[in-house]
Amino acid sequence: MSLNPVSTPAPEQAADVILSVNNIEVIYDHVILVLKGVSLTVPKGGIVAVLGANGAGKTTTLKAISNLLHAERGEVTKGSIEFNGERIDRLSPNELVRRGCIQVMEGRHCFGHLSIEENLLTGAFTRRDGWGAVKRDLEKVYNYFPRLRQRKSSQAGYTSGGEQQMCAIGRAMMSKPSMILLDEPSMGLAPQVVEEIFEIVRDLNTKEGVSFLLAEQNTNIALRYATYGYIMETGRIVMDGEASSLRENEDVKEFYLGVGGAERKSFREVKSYKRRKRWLS
Amino acid sequence: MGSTGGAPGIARGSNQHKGDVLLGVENVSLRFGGVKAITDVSFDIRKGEIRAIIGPNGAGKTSMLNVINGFYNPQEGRITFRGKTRARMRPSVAAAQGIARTFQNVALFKGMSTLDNIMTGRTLKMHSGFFWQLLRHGPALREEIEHRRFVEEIIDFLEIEAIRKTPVGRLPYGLQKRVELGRALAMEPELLLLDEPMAGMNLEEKEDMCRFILDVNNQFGTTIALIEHDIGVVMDLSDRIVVLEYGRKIADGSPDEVKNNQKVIDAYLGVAH
Amino acid sequence: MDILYSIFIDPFVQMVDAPDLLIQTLWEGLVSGVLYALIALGFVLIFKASGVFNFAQGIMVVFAALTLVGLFEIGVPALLALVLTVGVMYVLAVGVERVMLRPLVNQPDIILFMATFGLTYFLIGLGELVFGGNPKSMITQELYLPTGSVDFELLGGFVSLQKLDIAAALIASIMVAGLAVFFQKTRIGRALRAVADSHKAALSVGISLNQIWVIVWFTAGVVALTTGIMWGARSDVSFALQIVGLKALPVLILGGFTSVPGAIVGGLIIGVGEKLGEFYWGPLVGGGIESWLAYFIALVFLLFRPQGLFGDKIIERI
Amino acid sequence: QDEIYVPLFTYRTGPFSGSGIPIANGLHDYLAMLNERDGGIGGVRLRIEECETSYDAKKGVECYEAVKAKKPVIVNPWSTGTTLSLIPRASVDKVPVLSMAYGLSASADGETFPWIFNPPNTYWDGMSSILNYIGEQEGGLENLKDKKIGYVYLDAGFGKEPIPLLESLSKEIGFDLKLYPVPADNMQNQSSQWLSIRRDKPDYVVLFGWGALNPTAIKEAVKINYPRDKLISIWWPGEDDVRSAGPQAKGIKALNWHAVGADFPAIEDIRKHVVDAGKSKTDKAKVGEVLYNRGLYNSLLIAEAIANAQKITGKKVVDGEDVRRGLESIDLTPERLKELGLEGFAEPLKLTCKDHNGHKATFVQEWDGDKWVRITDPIDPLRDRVKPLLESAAKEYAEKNSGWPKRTEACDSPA
Amino acid sequence: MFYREAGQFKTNYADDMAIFPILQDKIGVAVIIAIAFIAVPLFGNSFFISAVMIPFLVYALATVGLNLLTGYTGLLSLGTAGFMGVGAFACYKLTTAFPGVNIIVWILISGFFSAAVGVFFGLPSLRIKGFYLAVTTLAAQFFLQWCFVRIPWLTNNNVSGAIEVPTRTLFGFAITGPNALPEVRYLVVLSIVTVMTLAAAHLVHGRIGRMWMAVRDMDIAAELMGIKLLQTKLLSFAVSSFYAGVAGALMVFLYLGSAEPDVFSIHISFLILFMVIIGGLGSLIGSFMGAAFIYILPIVLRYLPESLGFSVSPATVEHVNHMVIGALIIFFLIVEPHGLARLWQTAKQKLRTWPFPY
Ligand SMILES: Nc1ncnc2c1ncn2[C@@H]1O[C@H](COP(=O)(O)OP(=O)(O)OP(=O)(O)O)[C@@H](O)[C@H]1O
Ligand SMILES: Nc1ncnc2c1ncn2[C@@H]1O[C@H](COP(=O)(O)OP(=O)(O)OP(=O)(O)O)[C@@H](O)[C@H]1O
Ligand SMILES: CC(C)C[C@H](N)C(=O)O
Ligand SMILES: [Mg+2]
Ligand SMILES: [Mg+2]
Repeated sequence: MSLNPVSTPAPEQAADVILSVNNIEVIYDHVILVLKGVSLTVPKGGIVAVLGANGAGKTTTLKAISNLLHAERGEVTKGSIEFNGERIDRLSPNELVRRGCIQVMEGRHCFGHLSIEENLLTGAFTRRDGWGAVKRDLEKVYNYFPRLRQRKSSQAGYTSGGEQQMCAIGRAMMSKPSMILLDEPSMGLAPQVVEEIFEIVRDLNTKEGVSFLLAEQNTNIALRYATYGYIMETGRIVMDGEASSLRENEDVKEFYLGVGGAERKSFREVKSYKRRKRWLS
Repeated sequence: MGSTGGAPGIARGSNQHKGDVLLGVENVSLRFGGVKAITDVSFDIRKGEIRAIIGPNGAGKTSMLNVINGFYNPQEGRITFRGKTRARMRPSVAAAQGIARTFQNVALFKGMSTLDNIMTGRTLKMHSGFFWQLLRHGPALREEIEHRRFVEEIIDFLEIEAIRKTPVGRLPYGLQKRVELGRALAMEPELLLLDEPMAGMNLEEKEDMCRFILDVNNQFGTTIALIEHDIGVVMDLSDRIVVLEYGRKIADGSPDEVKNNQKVIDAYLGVAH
Repeated sequence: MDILYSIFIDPFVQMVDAPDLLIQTLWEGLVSGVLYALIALGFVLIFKASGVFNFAQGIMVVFAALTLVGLFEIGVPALLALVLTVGVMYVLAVGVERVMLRPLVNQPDIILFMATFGLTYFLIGLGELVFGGNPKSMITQELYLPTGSVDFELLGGFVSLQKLDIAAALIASIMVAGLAVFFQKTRIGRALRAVADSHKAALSVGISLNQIWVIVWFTAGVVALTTGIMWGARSDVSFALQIVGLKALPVLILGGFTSVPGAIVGGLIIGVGEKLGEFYWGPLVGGGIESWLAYFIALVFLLFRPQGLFGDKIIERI
Repeated sequence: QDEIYVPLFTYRTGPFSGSGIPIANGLHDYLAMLNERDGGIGGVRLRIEECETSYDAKKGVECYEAVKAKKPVIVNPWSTGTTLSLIPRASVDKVPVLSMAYGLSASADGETFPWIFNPPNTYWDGMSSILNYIGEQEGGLENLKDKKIGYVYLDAGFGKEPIPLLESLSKEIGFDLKLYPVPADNMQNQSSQWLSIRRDKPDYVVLFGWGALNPTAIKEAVKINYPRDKLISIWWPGEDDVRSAGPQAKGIKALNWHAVGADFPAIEDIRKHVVDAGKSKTDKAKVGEVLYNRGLYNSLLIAEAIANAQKITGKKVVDGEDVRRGLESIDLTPERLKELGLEGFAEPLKLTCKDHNGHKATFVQEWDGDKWVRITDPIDPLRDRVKPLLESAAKEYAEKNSGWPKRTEACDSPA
Repeated sequence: MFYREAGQFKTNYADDMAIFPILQDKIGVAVIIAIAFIAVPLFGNSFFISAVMIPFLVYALATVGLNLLTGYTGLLSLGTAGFMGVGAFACYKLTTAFPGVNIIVWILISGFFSAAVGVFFGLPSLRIKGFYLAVTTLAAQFFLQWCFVRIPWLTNNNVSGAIEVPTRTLFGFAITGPNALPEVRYLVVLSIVTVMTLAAAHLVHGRIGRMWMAVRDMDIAAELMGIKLLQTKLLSFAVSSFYAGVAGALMVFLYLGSAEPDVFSIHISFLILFMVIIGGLGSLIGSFMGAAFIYILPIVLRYLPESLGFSVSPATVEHVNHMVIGALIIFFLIVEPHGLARLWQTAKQKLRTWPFPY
């Protein structure tokens, strides 16, 4: 069981690595240091999960990759990010999307005034392969999310939380990406839908070879679908390993899977003295 | 009432008998143009219980809460709160009557610090006059301090001392949810509506959140209506559960009844948990 | 009693007595409406496409017109000057995007609004530095704009329509039609609206804000140039014109910040409304009510439609 | 070394720059010429400094505060608005204010306003001269009875100034008066005013405009095709204002009291020493245009006042106090004008302690398509009518402002 | 190193809630006030005092007022100048009608008039939001300005339509009118501004301030928490316009000394709004910084060349001036969109952690 307490690039040979983040450091507002040297890699066709408590820096990491940081007055001050072997830290987000790396942001962010369908179409903005292809993918998205088809002409702003989440993911799919950064896809979704979404993730991954980097709180499910996992605490990667091995790890069980010992214990039993045990960070 | 999980003082007696109906929803229907958000739903919430509302996305859960605290006015149906029946009312009135809530997509006051956010929860309870406010002396100052004390208790209780003065805009999602809970608690509500309080939290944090909810419920006997997609949480915490689908009520009962209700399994749970 | 008469009866009596004047007034109203609308159109374009409330539109009008005339005065043939000016507006657009918008991406509207004020100041300074403060007269003939007027007898009076105004009206309507289609139907149009909704989200789906912004600011620049020519031909090309730019505000608000047709309709309503008001009711209170009438008209409409006549509905959702 | 500080309030920017620029050039160039040619006045160089007001009362006051510290011997606000704000301060700060043919008409009364000068005529004189002229056209003032006179004006201190006079005269003579105010921020958008004119069909229209108001008004007049020869303006429209309305503007009339054109020795000197030496901002063609000469006339008065002051006090470097006296003893005889190289440039002018204005006659000039040509002999203002009004206005002003100082300043030229 | 709250423990909530919780800030403010009250009048020349400091303070006050409305309550207003005008004319009418009463009293009372007007034009704010709200305030602006021009009664039928400030005294010193010494006028203005700013600080740190900010940040949530939107917004309008009114009265009575109606033109409204934004929405110190930036900077730029001995024509200076200011505005927004105040805070933040980068 491979457990590297100190984070080192995952054990793939650089060749089939699609994304690699090397020891980046992120600062917001020139003063708030959030990422303190984060490194991770995503193999081609892999599904990699970043787990961690609130404020660990998952979202920040994803934004750093997709270059959405400067829109939040944050910046990568150290380290490098490579996509398909090329440095991308200076690329504009749209260039990145054109190259096939797109992010689904935490907390929906649909275009409230556009209809669901228009929202999906904006996803295809960078595509040049003609209306026919776009139309086909639109159909595909609708098949993945039938609910969206029902609401396709209503303004996104008025759809339910979950519907918006689906819309956001569908929109990303419309850009024919080779890699999707998913930030908390399960948030606010009904369990079924969560399953569905992860199934979809797996489909896209197997059928169309899309690689995924997902930040997820729902460790349980994340580790079921992911091939490899990183665990973050306050801006550092504190441990990483094969999903399977992580699932077996005692601490992970205790703090993320909630299967302390044999079977999952009731939330009512939670004792208030049970305080957070942290990895050194 | 230290930081060790005790709930803020001013316990409103422990009326633990989950007897009399606190809130009644009768045949409520809500439409937005063509969209039927809620169709003819009735259920009740009893004093001191934790009442869960679950259902697939777009089922009308949030809308239901919006109806309960008067943000949406249903086309049909009546709401009875503490014996008073009404068809429509302004949200501010609902708040004054003791209904507080948290929101699905965090609705904190982004520009303000955690402390101020929670202090706003006390607004309804502060009365010092405008001119005292100008001087920030006498009553005004005394009031400020007194309520600050109360808020500090909530802050301890929720274990967010560290971010007391941080602008909430910068907090990670999970903490924001916690602050929002604090803000609602500051209103010392009779009925607390929680819209997916645990969305985007990892297990550990969910556990904390559960603890808070339970404590609130026990210590004040605050009645709680809970929307949550984490079935584990729902089953463990709630006394009774309403299940909505496409705006209709498809089940209502104790966790066990609901858990084994085939309709619910098909519509929502999928693989039985 | 007397009062009531002069308010509620007399004006209409006048209208009936001198229908030619009524028509003339309406026409004047329509024309200034069109011109307001042209300015408003510039605002709308930029607002719709980037959520930026472009305070500088008024000055861009002056700037464009001045450049045109200025170039002509140093001996550039009129049509070439026109082309060059379009070029200048393009450079301006690129400059604005590079220097101002790009660093301010995803900032609150009010901040971008403020930035455009900075731009205004800058353009005023630049314009006066280069072209001097003294007013210039628009090169109407050289641009083959019609002059003179078509007058015709009508119900015992005569109505005279300036050929220029007619031209203005035509050009304006063509522009508006074109732009309206562009926004609703094209892929770029959709992207524009997306950007207006949320910079962040637009970025995340790979819409290139930079490209979009250059496009709209350039278009707005061209609109500004047209406006400048028209206004300039009516009075003079001077920085005083920028004040007229303010009139675009009620128009916008009435039509809805986000609606191209709204701009034109709003413009017409305001134009006609204020001219009628000033002409028939103004004298009762010593005239000059034009200065505020427009805003009250807009206000009244807003009370019924808070998002303006054609504006996107304001989404209130929790 | 010694100098005399003469600040010039000018506006080369903003909506009024159209009129402000030629004025500013005229003002500056004459004084500059004195410096270049004679090394100043009485051997003392003039320190000429412009302060940009963009015809904004607030900025004007700011300019005043700015220059006050440097002990100016005289200020020329070039805005009725600013003048009004300076009137009360002048006596306190001991700075004479020269508001040449603008500002508060009542300030012509030297007894009440020892520090304010507005020669050679007040707006009231101007207005009454215009009426007088119209009267002549109609064969006698009395024939104005039941005529309609429209008044198009900049809706500010300036345009309002003559209204009381107009009203009392319209009562007295019996013409009916139509007011068409043009708000400053609507100057370029006058269609409704002129529509109303088209409706009311006034027999004459009097224009009190400045800056962008003038060209727009004239364009509109042409547009509604109002008889040009019945449109008579106060003395502020320049050549450009009319020119931009094209050939149809031919026939428009305006008052004036000084020559147009550049063939005067003094102006030759300006050409030689200033313009050609590249020390001026004016473009050569505009030297001698009406507003340029207007500015020049203003500077002429300044220079004259300083010279007098030096004579009276025997000092070389004079201060505001002295220049006030200098102004009160201004006496521009034809000879003196000749001496100054401006023979026949304007009517003689004599100011006294009582009369800070002169209430001079003016003449009417007509736009012949590309220049102003004088078409009448001097036309007197209706002095007998204006005088009493002015005096009462002055009194009223003093009363309104409780504690208005009685005149204590000595008098060198008891008229 | 020296700017630390380290070791300054708050032993009770009162201290912790104080307006300047950090000692160094307390000292800083004290020093500034001392300079303002003592050094400036002693050493400033009349130009500096009466053409720079007095108007600066007046604008700052108006800016504070607008900041309460726009910065704290999130309601955009372009009517500030109009409300200032109301204050000014009210004060003029009052003091000419009852010369006996002390002018200071009238100046303050005139604030209530503009407050009333403000509330009236604030009414639509419940329904109309964001930039759209600008229209109501614009209507106010232009309508009021029109009234000042059109209603002779306001100017006591003054021929020129302008108002002349009569001389009024306080403790035997003339504080208005031509013979009032700049120093005296300055001190009066300064005192009023200081007191009113303090009051504003109290408001925004208390219940009312929080209600305002809640409405600003998310009015729906605020309403769901029992905050009555209309009352809150109107209160904000009232207070804000009160400040504007007083500022207007000060502007005419202690700065200009006389006023044409167009003193209160839309441009002033814009200027003040921009002072708010540049200074920092929702920051009182920011209001002062903003006022300084927008008002004083141009003056400095205007007189800089000549003081450096260049003789540039004032027109050119003016033009370059415009360009520089425009560029600076954009520059500062880029550096710190939240305004000079925030810039200052970040600086302090750095100071705190100095010498370590973060
Ligand atoms: N715009 C910002 N300005 C300042 N600090 C920020 C900003 N955004 C995030 N942070 C800080 O960065 C840290 C990491 O935030 P981030 O959102 O990446 O955490 P996260 O792991 O995504 O949390 P969650 O699981 O709740 O989404 C948090 O402590 C937060 O306070
Ligand atoms: N203001 C509104 N205007 C129009 N439609 C609305 C509005 N609010 C809600 N709806 C519609 O009503 C339905 C119920 O929405 P609601 O937000 O209550 O779902 P929900 O149960 O909360 O779903 P989720 O669990 O995803 O939050 C959805 O289809 C939504 O599109
Ligand atoms: C001073 C004048 C030349 C300008 C304008 N006519 C006024 O009186 O204000
Ligand atoms: Mg996150
Ligand atoms: Mg919901």
